[in-house]
Amino acid sequence: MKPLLTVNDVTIRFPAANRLAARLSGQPRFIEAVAGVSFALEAGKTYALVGESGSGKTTLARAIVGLVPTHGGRIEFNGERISGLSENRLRRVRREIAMIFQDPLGSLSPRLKVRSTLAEPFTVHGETAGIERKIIALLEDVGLPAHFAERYPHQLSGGQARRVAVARALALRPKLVIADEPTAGLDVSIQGEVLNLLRDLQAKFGTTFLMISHNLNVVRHVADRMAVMYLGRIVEEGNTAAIFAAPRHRYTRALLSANLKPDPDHSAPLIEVEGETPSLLKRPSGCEFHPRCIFSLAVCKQQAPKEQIDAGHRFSCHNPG
Amino acid sequence: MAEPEGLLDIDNLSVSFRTPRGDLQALRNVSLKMGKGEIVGVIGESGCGKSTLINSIIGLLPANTCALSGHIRFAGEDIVGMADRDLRRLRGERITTIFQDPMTALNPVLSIGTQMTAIQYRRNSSPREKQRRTVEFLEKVRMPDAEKRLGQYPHQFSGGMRQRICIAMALLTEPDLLIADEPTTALDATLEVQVIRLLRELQRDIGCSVLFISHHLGAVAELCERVAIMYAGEVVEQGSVRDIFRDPRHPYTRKLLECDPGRILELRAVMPTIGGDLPDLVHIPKGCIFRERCPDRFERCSERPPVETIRAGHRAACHKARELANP
Amino acid sequence: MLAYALKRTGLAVIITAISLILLISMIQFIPGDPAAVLLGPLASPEMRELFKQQMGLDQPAIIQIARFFGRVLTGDLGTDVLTNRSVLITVVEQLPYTLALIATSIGWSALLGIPLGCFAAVYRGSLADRIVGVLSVSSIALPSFVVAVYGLLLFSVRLGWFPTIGAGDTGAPLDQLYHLVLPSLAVGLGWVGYLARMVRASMLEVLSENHIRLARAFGLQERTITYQYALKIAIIPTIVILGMGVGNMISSAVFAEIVFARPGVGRLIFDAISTRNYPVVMGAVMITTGFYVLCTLAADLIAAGLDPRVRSAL
Amino acid sequence: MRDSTFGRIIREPMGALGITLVVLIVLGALFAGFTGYNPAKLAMRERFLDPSLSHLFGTDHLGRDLFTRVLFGARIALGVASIATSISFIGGLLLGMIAGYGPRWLDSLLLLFFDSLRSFPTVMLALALVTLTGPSLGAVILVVVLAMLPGYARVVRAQTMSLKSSEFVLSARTLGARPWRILAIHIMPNLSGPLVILVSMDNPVVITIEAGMSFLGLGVRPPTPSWGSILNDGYAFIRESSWPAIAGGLPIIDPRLRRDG
Repeated sequence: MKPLLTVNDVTIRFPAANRLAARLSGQPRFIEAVAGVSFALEAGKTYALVGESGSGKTTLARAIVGLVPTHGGRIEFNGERISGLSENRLRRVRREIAMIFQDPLGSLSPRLKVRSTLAEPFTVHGETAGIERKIIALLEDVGLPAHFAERYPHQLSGGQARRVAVARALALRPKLVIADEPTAGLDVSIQGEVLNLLRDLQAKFGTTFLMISHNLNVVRHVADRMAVMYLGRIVEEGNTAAIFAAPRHRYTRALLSANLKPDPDHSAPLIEVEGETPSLLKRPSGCEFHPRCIFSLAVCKQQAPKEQIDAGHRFSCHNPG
Repeated sequence: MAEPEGLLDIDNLSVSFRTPRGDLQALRNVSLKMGKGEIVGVIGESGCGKSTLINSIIGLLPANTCALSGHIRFAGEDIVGMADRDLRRLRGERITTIFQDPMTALNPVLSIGTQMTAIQYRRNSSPREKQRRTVEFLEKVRMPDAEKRLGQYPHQFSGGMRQRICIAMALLTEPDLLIADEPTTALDATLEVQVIRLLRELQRDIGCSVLFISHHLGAVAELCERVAIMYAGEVVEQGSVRDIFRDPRHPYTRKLLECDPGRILELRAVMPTIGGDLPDLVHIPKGCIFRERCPDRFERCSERPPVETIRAGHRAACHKARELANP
Repeated sequence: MLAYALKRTGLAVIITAISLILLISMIQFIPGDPAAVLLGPLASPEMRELFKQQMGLDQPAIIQIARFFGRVLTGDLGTDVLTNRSVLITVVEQLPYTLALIATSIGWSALLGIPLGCFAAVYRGSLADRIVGVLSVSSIALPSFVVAVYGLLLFSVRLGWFPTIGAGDTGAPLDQLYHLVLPSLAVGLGWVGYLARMVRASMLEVLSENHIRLARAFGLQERTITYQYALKIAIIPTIVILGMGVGNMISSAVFAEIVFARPGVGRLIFDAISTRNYPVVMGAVMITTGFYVLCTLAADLIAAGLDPRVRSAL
Repeated sequence: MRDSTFGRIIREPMGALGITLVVLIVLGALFAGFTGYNPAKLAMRERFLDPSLSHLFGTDHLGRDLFTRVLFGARIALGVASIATSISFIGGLLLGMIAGYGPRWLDSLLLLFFDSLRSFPTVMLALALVTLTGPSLGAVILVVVLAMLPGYARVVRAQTMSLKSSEFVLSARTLGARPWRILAIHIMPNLSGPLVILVSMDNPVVITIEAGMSFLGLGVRPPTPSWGSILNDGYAFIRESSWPAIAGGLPIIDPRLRRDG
């Protein structure tokens, strides 16, 4: 089966905040927020990008929808190159790829009623026939009563705003939906509602999801496959169940061990990670995780590990678990 | 010497704020006791009154507070109604606080050395002694090159380091009570574990009590001995962490635990949820505060539920508290 | 800091250059014949042609601008039409009077306005805050030329307390100071209220920040919090505003110099207009504009130096 | 929401005073022709009269009724203010949005242009300009626009840039909305409110520029009455009578008495 989305060796660079200062101090003038990332998404499935702050997962997602330019590699959607397209040529693809942003309230235009927000995808793509009926149907799809169309964003709760954002993303029945931290900032009791909603819609419309999250507990339940990112690279990729059962990269293991269990009798295992994520301006040598890794070997400092593949499970580590 | 082991005794505390829509009853009849050297967690979702609870204890309620009743006895003295001067004597000396966001909690134009020395103004020690103590505590929170970094400013530290500085500041005066307001929420998971471990080590070292406020059940289970569950301005259940996590008696606690994906061991397609919304705290409904969203509600829930004692130290405010045992 | 300073200074140079280009190309943009305006309706066509040639107005705009920059870089701002002296010298002679007026005005208005603003912010909502509010709003209400005329009317004409004209005898500092009182009142009065309000606003913003809450939770005294923790941050935008205020004060000084018949750059330009002494007008406008750009540059650099976030960056 | 803002202004004593004065000035400008005097007609026998029932503010050095002249001056002040403010508002909004949303080079270029314009002290700009054009109402309006527009454009630009990276604008972009649609529907409604407040707060400044230029003889030509020229006449004859100076100064002060903090 051909994948719906393939990301092939994609690199994304940003200019360093102060270029003059960078030049004076001899620091690099660019940071690589995403450095040579490859993965493929199967249609109808949910794929998760996991990583901590600064891992480049949000940047990568934004590059896929064309909000951020790429500097290398290739992104293909449905077998067609979509990286490096002009805004005009991208517009057609944008019917097929929708994005749900992190901040439920912030992603809704504050001066527009829910009605206008939901009408926007149709108006933009010139499908204004029966728009009123479509809006009501969308609200119904996400479990909101029709009178919510008259509300302004500030009159919605966090969960309701999230539902409206989901409704807008699904308005044109896109093939791919990218959800950036869909549960971040929501209470546990509402997290479940949003996840259920996304799953229902996937079952109903066969939508493919690319989910960005730092919450491993959520990822374990919803994703079919996942990739773990560190400093803009994928360090481990594979079947979600396989990775949770037997993580190979030391960073993945550390991440899993840091996932505190809500169980008083379950004491967290030994911490397998030290310190903090280094700055992208000063990438460590060799394996970029080595300064924080308690299992690091001499070779880790000098040589970047090669990617190994083991039954569809990829990882780059000199001393895998 | 009435209660030698008691440090903090919050008794029937109620707080209301004036808003344009009417008086918002942020806390209602909250009672919570803490012993010396104890680590108590407070769990609650947004809008449950956690911040109001903290602000009441440190006497920094906002200007629109319109009603404050009950008692907060700290080492025998009542904080409610205490004069500002006396309150300030407690704050930063016997009660210290760590706030949620380390990125904004430190003054950007003062070096960390200055800020940490400034809070020792009550001590009669020499400047050199104060600096020595500052370095000692920065080393305790594992700040590398502590002495060299005294002259640096907050923006020169990472988020995790800033939170360590905040912890060092909070423990510098060897307080009796440390209030930690979601200290790990803004941090990455790998840092969260480090900070929690650090907090527990230092707490053992110094012997203070810790009031740990969080919405992260895992963090509470890892760190605390006792826990109180708050919902919409009330403490609905409290007890030892083991009792609450193993045998929750209030339907809200049960639901909350059920919803946490970290507790759901087998994979499932449909995630559990608590339906409905928080009640309006300006127009409080009669009876049980959780009634509208409760799966176990029955007629008697329109009356205010009594606080039932399940076992020593385990109390739940529910009519069915005795019946709702785990199988 | 070094990178910031270099960047900011470079920007100031570019801005000065562009504003000079704008200034001289005004002649091109403005409809009508500048020669006719400058020489008056009685001038003959030949006189106009001669004038244009003298001023280089018959050349294409690009050449005019290039020539002009060449001259400015060598310090040649042209010749005074009436006296045949160098415009630069004419203007520089008048500059100290204007600078003294502006410096005095900034000084007294900052000394009064900044503490007032702090006071109002710390005792927010109190009677004192309201009084400061009313005072600051009503002093903002006062444009310099109205204050100047009213001050002249009340203190000089009616009460006779202060002199009406001139800058005082040269070499007699006290007399000069005496002559400065009313003009600097006119120039500075509106600034007291403006500054008080800006300082109050930025103090209130800082006082509501998280780190102030933490400082309070550590039981620090309000005095320490206000002056060490809050004012140190709130003063930074105030300094930038003071720098921009110089422009406003240069404008006000023109009025004060005219009303009190003081010597100064403002008066020089005003007189030059009535005698159609175009090179003097342009030269004086250029120098004051350059001075203003320099003041905003200095204020920005000082503000950056006070902020460790900028200072410690390269 | 508008109502509550208005209500709050009214409840503040200074605000109520400010609004009353503004209303008075507008009414004065409307009914300036009904005082029974011609603002420009000379009456040399009635020079320097003190205020009385027939001459509310007294008369000036040419025997003209000062009250009538002040009311006609309100027409000039309000006329200049409304024309110049509208131009600055629209220009600032458009240029600011272009700078904030457009490509980087255009932004840098426009920013340099705004900052260069702002680097002239206002009166200096006026003096340099009027030397070339001669005094006129058009020159006054041009000076006001040149003085106000760059500031508005800068504010709009800063706001536009922060809105540009907000999630609701990004999500409109991912839907495929074109730039003009994003600017008109998502960005402009969030800009115009704050800008209206800013512009209305600047109204007194605009009136001051007009009065100041007329005071220097760079604005309207006599005998048309402007508050600035009335004040200047008063200044010229300050030793003969105080009233012309007082009458010219008062109206320049009063529209600024409004609460905005």
